[in-house]
Amino acid sequence: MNKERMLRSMAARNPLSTPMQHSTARRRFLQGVAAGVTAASLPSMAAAQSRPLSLLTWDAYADPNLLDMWRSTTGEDVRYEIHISDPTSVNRLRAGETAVWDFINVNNPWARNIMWPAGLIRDLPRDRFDPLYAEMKEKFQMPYRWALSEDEEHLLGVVQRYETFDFVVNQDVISPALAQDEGWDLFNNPDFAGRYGILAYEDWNVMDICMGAGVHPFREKTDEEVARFEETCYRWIENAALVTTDFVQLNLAILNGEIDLYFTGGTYTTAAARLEGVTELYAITPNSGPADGKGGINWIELNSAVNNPDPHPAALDWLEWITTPDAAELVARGNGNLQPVSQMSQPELFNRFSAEELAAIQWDEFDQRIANAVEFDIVPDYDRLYDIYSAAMRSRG
Amino acid sequence: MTRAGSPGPWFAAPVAIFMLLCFAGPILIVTWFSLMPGRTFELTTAFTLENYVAAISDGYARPMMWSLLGAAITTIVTALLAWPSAIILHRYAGRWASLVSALIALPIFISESVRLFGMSVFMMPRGGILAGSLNAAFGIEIGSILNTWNAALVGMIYIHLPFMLFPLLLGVSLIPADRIEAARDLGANRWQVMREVELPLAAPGLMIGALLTFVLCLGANAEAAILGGRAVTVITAAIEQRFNYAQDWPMGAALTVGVIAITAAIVLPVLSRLDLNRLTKR
Amino acid sequence: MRQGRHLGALRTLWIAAILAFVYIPIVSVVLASLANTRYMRFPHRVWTLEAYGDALSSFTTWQLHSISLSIALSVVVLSTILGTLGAVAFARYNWRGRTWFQRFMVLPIFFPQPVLGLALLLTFTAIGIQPSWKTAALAHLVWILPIVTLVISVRFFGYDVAQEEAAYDLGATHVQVVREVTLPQIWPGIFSGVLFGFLLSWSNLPLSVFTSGPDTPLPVWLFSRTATNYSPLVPSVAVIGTVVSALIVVGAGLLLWAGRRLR
Amino acid sequence: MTAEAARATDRPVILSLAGLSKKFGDTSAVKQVSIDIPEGEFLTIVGPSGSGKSTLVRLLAGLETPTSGTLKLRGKDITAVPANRRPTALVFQSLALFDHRTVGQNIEFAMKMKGVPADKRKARALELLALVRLSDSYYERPVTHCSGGERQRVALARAFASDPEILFFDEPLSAIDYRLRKTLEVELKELHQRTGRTFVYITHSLEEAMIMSDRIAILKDGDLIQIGTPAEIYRQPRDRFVASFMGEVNILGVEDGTFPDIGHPAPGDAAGAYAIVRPEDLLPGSRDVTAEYAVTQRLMLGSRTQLHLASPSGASFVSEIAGEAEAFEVGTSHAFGFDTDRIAWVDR
Repeated sequence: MNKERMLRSMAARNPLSTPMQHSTARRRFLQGVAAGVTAASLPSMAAAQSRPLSLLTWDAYADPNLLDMWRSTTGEDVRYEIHISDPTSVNRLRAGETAVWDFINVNNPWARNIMWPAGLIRDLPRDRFDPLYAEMKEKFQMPYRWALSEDEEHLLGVVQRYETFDFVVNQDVISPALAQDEGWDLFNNPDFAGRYGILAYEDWNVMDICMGAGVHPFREKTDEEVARFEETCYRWIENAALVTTDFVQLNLAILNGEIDLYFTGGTYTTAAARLEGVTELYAITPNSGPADGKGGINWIELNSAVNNPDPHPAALDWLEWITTPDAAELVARGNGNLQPVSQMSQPELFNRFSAEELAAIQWDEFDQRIANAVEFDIVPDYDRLYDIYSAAMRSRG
Repeated sequence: MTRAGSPGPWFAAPVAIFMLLCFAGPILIVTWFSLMPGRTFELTTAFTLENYVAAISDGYARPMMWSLLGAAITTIVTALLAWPSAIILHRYAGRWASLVSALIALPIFISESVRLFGMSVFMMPRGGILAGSLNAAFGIEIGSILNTWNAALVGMIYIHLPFMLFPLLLGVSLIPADRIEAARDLGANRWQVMREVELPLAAPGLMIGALLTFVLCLGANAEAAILGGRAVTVITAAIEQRFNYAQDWPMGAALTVGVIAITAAIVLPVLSRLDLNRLTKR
Repeated sequence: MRQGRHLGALRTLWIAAILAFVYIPIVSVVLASLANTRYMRFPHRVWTLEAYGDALSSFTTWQLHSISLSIALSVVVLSTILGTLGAVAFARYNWRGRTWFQRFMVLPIFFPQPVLGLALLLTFTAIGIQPSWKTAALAHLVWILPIVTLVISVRFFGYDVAQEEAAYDLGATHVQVVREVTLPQIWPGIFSGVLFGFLLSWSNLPLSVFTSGPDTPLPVWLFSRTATNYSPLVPSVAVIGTVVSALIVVGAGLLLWAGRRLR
Repeated sequence: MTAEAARATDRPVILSLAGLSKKFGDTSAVKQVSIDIPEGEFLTIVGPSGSGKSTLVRLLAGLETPTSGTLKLRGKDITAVPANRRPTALVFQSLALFDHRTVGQNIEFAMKMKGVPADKRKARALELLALVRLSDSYYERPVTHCSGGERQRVALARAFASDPEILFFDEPLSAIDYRLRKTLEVELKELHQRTGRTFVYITHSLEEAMIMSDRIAILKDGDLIQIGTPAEIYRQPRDRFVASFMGEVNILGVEDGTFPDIGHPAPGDAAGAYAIVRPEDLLPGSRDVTAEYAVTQRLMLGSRTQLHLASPSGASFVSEIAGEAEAFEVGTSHAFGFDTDRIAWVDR
């Protein structure tokens, strides 16, 4: 497919105000008015101090312990906002918020395909950051695709957290081996209608429903495939016992016997619970599926430096610091979760995890899960699929 | 208190200007956005009504219906709960009245998310506060209504009860005691007194309470999300999805304008009939 | 007579039931904060204050409080000043257009807050203001200012303007009239306005969610952590936040009381 | 007057109060009041504020339940019957008109409660409007658009609408101006005569009671002090309280067979410890009991003049004489006297 067109369609999905092309004079006037109002009406309490390092991030990097440790080792203040979704945050940068943020962490394709071409992130000095990749698992050895620009010239970020993110079952009800064999068809099985939940990470849900409909999520769809998607989408959403953005609630629902399985989910949603003794939960990556024969989806977070016109002096330090064993450990345990990180190939870090913790993240089968998954990519036709998805959600109830 | 040359407008000016900029202004901008072509992010003069057409044809009536239904049910139930409470507090509670009123008011100032969370841990099956206590104390196993529309309704009633109760207390205090006695003396029974005298006299308070509750419920979202397990999609959730995951601002704006229009259609006629001077004067 | 006693018991029961309904969730939050697992199985196997220790030692807790406090204090200052002026126009003088002003003034109260928050966010981004705690304060004001104005107005309505005229007649200047007659009498109204402004801002969720940008106020953090990724830290921070706001209110009350005694 | 009272007592008793008491906490508002009210009587209960008269009428109307005692209507115990099931009606001090209704709706209220059909209600309401001398055009008018006097009439009509056996009035005329009050007092009296209903009227104004009533009951601190026809009350007050409640009076104590205040021997047939002399009986010139008084104040009351007097011992007296009394300038002294047959004797 025409890649440029796809990128354009992504770029058009531009959330919090694009660089606006309408009359600059009017805009400047409005800004003037706004600045006047703001200056006149608000005490400037925070204005005096120097700008804190600003993170636009998924929750692990907003972990209080991690931030406290950063503050105490560097003396730099930090603030953060947790993402709603990858595209939302990328488009906020596009809208001009590059002036606000220093750090962004989003999944696989965004840096290489969108943010770098649009000039939203800075490339990292290779002499300083390439060596970090040498310390990671083999999978991430240079030249590593998602960390580099398309011409492989520029290093766009540091890889850290990764895993497969598919679905979760109650292993007392459905054996993991059966679930891995059955894959997404479990949700097509009428026996489980009303017995599963949906974790409303909506872009992931769209990909999962593609898998369930036998459609490759990262290829452009035919009309027939869209029709299949639509049918599956309505059925799955209608048959869901509950939909929530809170995976703790879904885990509790499994624990309390309200449901037997849910999508989307994986180590991210189960590891901490398993460690607490909720061993009923089991993260499943299907053995096979419609995406080049694979049924799982593998996300890899790339930590990048935002192309802030007034770069924060500590931005690169932060990127390097998070890979140190002490920081990486906190990232892996971020916000009470347990999440494999790329630095776990280093014995110094790996040895900090107990056998129970490794069991909680199902570490012994982790490589197999990665092997059974396609890497998260941009979903062409996302708008069309999402409209179907949200219409199905609205018709629920 | 003379009309000519009154300083009233000067005192009103700062507030009025603020409200024009930060209340009327945003409504205007949202309306402008709603007239832009779908999934664009700039304000131009290329106006189109496509978003409104889509809003009607794409099944958004359903979330709107759920929101209106939820608001109506909540308004009625909170009124039924608050009416006897207001009467008891006003007439019979004596020196306890202000303490009890304060106790009921207090939770308004505790964040809604916290209270809803508390409700969800209370209702949770098996290990929840209620189910767990019953099981530990009596060995009773109970089910749960969590993650249903009913749970969301209970949450809405819980959150909005004070918004009904306090205007109603004001309304009940507007009923002179001798009018009730007169009605009793003229042969009205309890029910007739309520219908013929108390309700009409307390109507301003009831109206404000109902209006407040209804409108707040129309915008309520957290209840359906935290307690309802999204058993249904309410209009605010649909709007948020439009803004966030769908990245379709003009469509989100059109839906917002729809909600604003419905709100205005309900609020403005009622508000224009209320005598604010009389109410605030008591 | 006996029937009367039954009715009395019924009334007490009704009020008790309402209070239970109102307080059960709050008690539940406190109970939930005493666990050390996020997969709660009540009654807890281990009752612990661990989560409070974590919350108090965490910088995030302080940051959330300082942001919420910045917003609430700005809202209090601005809403009290603007609200007092507004209340004068609302209740003190009779002028042409007052009815319109009154209706316009109360309109935002009857407006769905999430919709208002979204509209403000759109506006801020459209004119290029970065969302921060300041924009959140501005958003809070749109909803809270009308309430504060109403609260102060109630006091003005119960106040006899002839007193000001009497003070004039007795030789007081404009400023003296305001200082000696007007302010002391509407002061309780202003204090209630301050109280409402503070508490409503401190607990506001729907407006903050959209308008606070990278500065996360307490209720937004609580909501996002309740809606995703819950742990006992959430109820413990909630309890701490509530206690802090109560302390601030009680502290302000004591200051006021002490100030009066000194005078 | 006496004849009228006698005629009234011939009639059967309609309402009988026996030992009626009401306590609020520790305070007794009404203490052991017993009265038999004959059918068709206009009984007025008079007392100063705080005397328990409002509580008493609320007990009669059924708005309060007595702490002890019984209330019988035509011999049937109605003590426990609530207000809405008593065939009586109360006209409130505040009138308690329903401001959210029209005049017609106010008047029809009691009939509507009983389920009387709308057309019958209206016909009766128009009759009642005529009874209280309001034109038909008032029927549709909101009560809030009525003047004070009109509201009084609407309240009256509303009370009559339920066709009550007894009407109670709780000081309904206390808040209106003097002239209108006088007019309404007369109208009320006429209405009583025309309808033949039993009226129980509460007031703090003895003047009002005198004009309208067949009998007057005087209440003080919850106790029934005296009950009788206006003439009896006027001529034979039970004690100094009743006497002074009737207006300004001169009270002379008797000590060792003399009036020490004026240094004059008391008449030999003194029938009590105090002599009550009305101002209109203390007149210039020589009478049975005469003394010298100094004029301290002269007040013109139109056709009459009120003189404030001081006796040689310094006690204050009041005299009312016809005309302008030019001769009695302040500071001058004159002889004033009263006849012994005008004295009302009381023991307390």
